[in-house]
Amino acid sequence: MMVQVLLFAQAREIAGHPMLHLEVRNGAVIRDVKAALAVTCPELGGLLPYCMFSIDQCYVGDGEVVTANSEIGCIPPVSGG
Amino acid sequence: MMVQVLLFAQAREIAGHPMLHLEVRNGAVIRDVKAALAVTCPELGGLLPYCMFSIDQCYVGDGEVVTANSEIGCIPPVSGG
Amino acid sequence: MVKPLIQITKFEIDKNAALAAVADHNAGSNLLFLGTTRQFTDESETLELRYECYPGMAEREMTRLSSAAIAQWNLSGVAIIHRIGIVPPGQASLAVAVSSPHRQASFQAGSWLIDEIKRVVPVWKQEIDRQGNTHWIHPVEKTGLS
Amino acid sequence: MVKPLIQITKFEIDKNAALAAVADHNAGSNLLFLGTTRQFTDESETLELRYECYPGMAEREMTRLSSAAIAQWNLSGVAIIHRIGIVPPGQASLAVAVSSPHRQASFQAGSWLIDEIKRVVPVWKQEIDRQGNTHWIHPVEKTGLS
Repeated sequence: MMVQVLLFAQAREIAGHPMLHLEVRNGAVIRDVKAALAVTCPELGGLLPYCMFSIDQCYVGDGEVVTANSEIGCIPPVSGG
Repeated sequence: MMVQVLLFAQAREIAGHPMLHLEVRNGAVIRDVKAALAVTCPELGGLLPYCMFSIDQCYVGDGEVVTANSEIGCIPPVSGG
Repeated sequence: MVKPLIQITKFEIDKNAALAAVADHNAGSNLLFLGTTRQFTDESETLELRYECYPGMAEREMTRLSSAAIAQWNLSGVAIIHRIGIVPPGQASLAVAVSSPHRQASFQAGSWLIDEIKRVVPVWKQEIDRQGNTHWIHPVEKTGLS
Repeated sequence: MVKPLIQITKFEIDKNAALAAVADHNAGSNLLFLGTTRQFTDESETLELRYECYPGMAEREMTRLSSAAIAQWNLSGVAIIHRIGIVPPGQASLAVAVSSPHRQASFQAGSWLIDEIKRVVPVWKQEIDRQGNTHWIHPVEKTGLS
């Protein structure tokens, strides 16, 4: 299935896009999305281990299942305040 | 010598005056002023042990020497803020 | 040299003046505390508080505390404003503002200043309750009286 | 039920709105933190900071933190306003206001909220320095990168 991943801040700059479409297996989890991201955009490889991920605007762990309708966020280390 | 003691808050209300003139020996210290206060105004007796004293607007201990020119303050427990 | 803003006033506290006084281009943290009259403390209703101070000495003590805080926490700014007279519920009797490069110093200094102001600055308050009764507020631990 | 004020804005932060949002007749303590852009950090000069956020999720995380703080410290009010876009030196990027019956809860909750906002709310900043160089600010401990 195809999923969409929103990219922010450094991740967006490195990828050159605010959103990437990725092919993952049905029943894929965040861990698979990260692997697909690293393949599609190898330049993100150095940053990904430090990124958190969200589904539908809530933080989730690597084992969380994604669907084609999930709003997936790739969230580099935050620096608000 | 005569000294003047400024009274505040409850102390002023109990004494009925914002200032009292007291006779103390030359070379008297705050401890003597307190004793003279308790004699002049026995109603203050219950409050005095809880009062701090100042000379010229600085807190001082019981052993501090007063003079006829000292601005002596009798300061009940404070409750600002 | 940081020059603190120290003020005793009979009027409403100008909190923006307190914040403006501590603004500094090298301070990333600005903290403002406002102590306001509570209408209810548990079940008991306060109609108003009446504050008085030892004029002159109150400012001196606030200045002394400010200098100590500036030295200890390397503050960029300090402002202390205490209102006297009648302070109705919801209005501020005390404003303490501090600024510093980082927030930890502001929080520690702000908290310490409020504690010390309540402990040593010669200011007193009376509470007027719903029944019109007036009584001096004095921390129980300081007098043993209730 | 305490309803927090949560806001992401492109404009100057209205600090009086933050304080007004937490005002409560039973709160004796009102605390406002303003995080402002520092012109100098040690020797290094900042021309401006540029903030961006994950719209929607930033507000959700701020709301979640507010609810947790209200529950833990029994707060009377909470307001969190984060500015995005360009924030020049001296101006505020973050306002956190809390109120409570007594000051200890305000200080603890305020400090905790700021820590958590910086830790989890999806907001990012870039620094533009005096030489016109742009770089993302990321806490070193989170990336291992300098």
